Amino acid sequence: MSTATAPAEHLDRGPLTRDELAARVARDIPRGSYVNLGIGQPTLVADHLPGASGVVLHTENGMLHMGPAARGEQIDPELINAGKTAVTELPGAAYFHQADSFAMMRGGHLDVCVLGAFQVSAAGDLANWHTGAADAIPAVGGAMDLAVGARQIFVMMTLFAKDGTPKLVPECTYPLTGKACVNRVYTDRATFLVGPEGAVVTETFGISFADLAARLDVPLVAGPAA
Amino acid sequence: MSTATAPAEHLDRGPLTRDELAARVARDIPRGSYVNLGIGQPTLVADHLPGASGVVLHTENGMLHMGPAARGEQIDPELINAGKTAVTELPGAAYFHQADSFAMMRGGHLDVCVLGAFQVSAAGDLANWHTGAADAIPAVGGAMDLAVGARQIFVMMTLFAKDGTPKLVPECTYPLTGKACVNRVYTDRATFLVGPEGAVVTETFGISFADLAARLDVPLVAGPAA
Amino acid sequence: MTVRICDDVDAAVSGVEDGATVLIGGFGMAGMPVELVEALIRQGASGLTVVSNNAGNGDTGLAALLAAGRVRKMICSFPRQSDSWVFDRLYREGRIELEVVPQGTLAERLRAAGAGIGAFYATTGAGTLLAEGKETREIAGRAHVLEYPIKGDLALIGAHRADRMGNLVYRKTARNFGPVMATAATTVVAQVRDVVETGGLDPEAIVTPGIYVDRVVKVVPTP
Amino acid sequence: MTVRICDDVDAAVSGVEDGATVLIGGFGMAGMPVELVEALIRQGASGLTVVSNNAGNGDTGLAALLAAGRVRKMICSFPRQSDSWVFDRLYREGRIELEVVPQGTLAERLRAAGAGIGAFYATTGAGTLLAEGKETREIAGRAHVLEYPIKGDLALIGAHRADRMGNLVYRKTARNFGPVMATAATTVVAQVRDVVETGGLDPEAIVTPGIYVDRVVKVVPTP
Repeated sequence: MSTATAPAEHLDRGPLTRDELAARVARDIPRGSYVNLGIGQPTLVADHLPGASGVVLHTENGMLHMGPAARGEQIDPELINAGKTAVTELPGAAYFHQADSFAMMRGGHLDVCVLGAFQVSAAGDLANWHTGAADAIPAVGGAMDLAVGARQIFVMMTLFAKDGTPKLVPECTYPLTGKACVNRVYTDRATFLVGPEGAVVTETFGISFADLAARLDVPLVAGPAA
Repeated sequence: MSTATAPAEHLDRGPLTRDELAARVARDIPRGSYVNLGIGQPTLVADHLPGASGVVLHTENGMLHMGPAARGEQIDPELINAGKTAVTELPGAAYFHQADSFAMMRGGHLDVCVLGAFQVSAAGDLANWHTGAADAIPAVGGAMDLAVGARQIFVMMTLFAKDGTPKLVPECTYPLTGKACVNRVYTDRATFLVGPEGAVVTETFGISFADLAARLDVPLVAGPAA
Repeated sequence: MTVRICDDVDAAVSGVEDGATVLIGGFGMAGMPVELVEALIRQGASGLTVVSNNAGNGDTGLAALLAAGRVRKMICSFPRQSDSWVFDRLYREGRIELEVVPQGTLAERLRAAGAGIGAFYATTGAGTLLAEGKETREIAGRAHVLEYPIKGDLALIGAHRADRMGNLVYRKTARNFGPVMATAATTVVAQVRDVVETGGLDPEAIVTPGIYVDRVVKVVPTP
Repeated sequence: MTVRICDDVDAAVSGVEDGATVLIGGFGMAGMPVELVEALIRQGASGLTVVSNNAGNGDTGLAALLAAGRVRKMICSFPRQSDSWVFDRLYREGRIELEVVPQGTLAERLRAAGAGIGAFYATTGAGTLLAEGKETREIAGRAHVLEYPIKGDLALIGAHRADRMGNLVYRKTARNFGPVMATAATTVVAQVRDVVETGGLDPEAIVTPGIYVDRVVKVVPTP
């Protein structure tokens, strides 16, 4: 069981589902934050942010206060998100060009950015743009800008790859997106703080802290839920 | 009299008046140009640009297509030029902020800028922001940005200071605004091209080329009107 | 100098030389000046360097220019997309050069070209593959990479509406790269849905002032 | 984080600490947030560094702040004006420090602070007194000066209208330094003539998105 200085071990359940994980990330986004949700899995977080949260979503292709996905007659090919999906506009939205949009990001004005990852190191290095495969066509988009730009970077991923290898690692083996940029890592099995002091486990799901430590190559500190 | 390779010597008249000088400068501004007129004497040039010239005036405090000075009920304290005088807006005007306004200037998008000067060197160095006097309060405004930013810099000044010393000089003795930035110099006594090849006289007013050369410390080349 | 309102897209892209650097607006298809790119294919210039956020979608627009073999090099942030098969094939066949630039650095390098900035230091990319060979410097305790401007000979952009002075407004997220690219090229061509009389746009809401625009052409959207 | 709509200008400038760097918008009196500056005088912070294009006009606003002896250093492009007698006297008496920055470099250094640019190279000022002691480099055959960001603890700006999310629009040439200063300070306070409901501003015409604005206060202009 958890104590004041130990992580909450949720052993009465299995790993988080994708939706549960998105809800868990959403819970840690402060009310009224300006937030960028990376393409792919992080976009699910939007579904778990209540309207009353006052969270304003930024999309790096040039918009603040993006609304939910567009449906039917709402679809407008000139109103899309960074994943090039049709979205909607909420009251109070603003449009701006790419240099202004990335100035906003790179200048540290976004409170939180939620990104997917191939690997995160215990020190907070992020690898999410390139598998390093010789035949891969490199494509970075806004990933490197987001990695250095937001005040807090949350990573959202499964803790283990399909082949069972951990994605929280001592050192990233894939090409880096950014160095020492990630603050928190949310996975289906556990949540972590990462940074100069290494990885702190704040919560586990369907696995004990001891079992988790045994499956990762990273020294883990047991910490209280943040 | 002028020949194909000599300047036009207008000996049947005296020096240009301020208004004649402004008209002379205006004549050399290509139709449809985007132009910034520096504060002070260069603002007179606007009165000599016919509406049909299609010239669009930029004011560095954030506007394109500035109109004539505002009078009476037109006066709006939020519609001013760089000299902080109330002006008007012409159809097709656009407003922008300071960083965008100077990006426009520094990026070389203005065709011509007309500036006053304390001194210009034969190589095109400009001194127009600081007399160098020990007790002067330095104030540069947009002068240094204009000096390096426009595609062509025209200087408009009297050729001699009140004490008779020439303002077209071998080397500026006043602190510089910009190095090798001036293309043409329009004065009450003569017009010049300046640059890496030195000063070329293109026209004189009430003084012969020979007399002019005798009064300046700068080697002069006699050239045709540009 | 004064903008030219062109009668058709072919007139609007005349004079492009082989080997030119062409900036093409758009993020995916939003803001992509498809008809101008198609006119550029007919115009015939080859050996081009194209700067655009993506490397073409489907078989039209930029993808068609690539398929026609006119592009020597792509500078973009995100070539790989679900429908970028034309670029993917050329790249795998070694028939096109690729420079991948982070999206914010791409936008800022274009802005720098337009704003007369000689170079700038950015944290983006520091310590990654994309900073290899670039000058770096520690500023205020953070690693920065020195980045240089990207200037175009030609920019092709899609805007919403122009007036007869070439002032432009955009629509929603189709604004994207248009405004920065308009500042960064020697010749800037905008395709718009509508040309209104001068004075018909709100001076407070103009995004690209006409000073940046050389040619405007109205393209009626195909429904 | 969420903007706060303040009831009065005193609430809007609360918490300023001695020694703070304060960015003050305006070009002359256009866009100058006079009432916020007067509230800053009442608030009492001293030893301030003030960044503004000019160094005060007449006896109100910034000039009054200077006259109250609260400013240790001015960073501006053009202190000397026909009605800058307060600054002129303090400067001649050696009671205020002055850093003169070319106007475009001032705007660009503020933008750099807001945009996360560590430093940039500009041609402005190269070879002049104002480049003395600064790093220079030749780029593309032209001398450039390395310039660093100017970041504020507080920005006081005057805008035309806000909505309840803090989105701002300006009016005519009163826009000037407001939008760049709004990006460059830790706490940004805007005085506006009117606060409209969220959704009451055109999303295409918003100049300063609310993300940059911390506090808004409505100030009814004195007729």
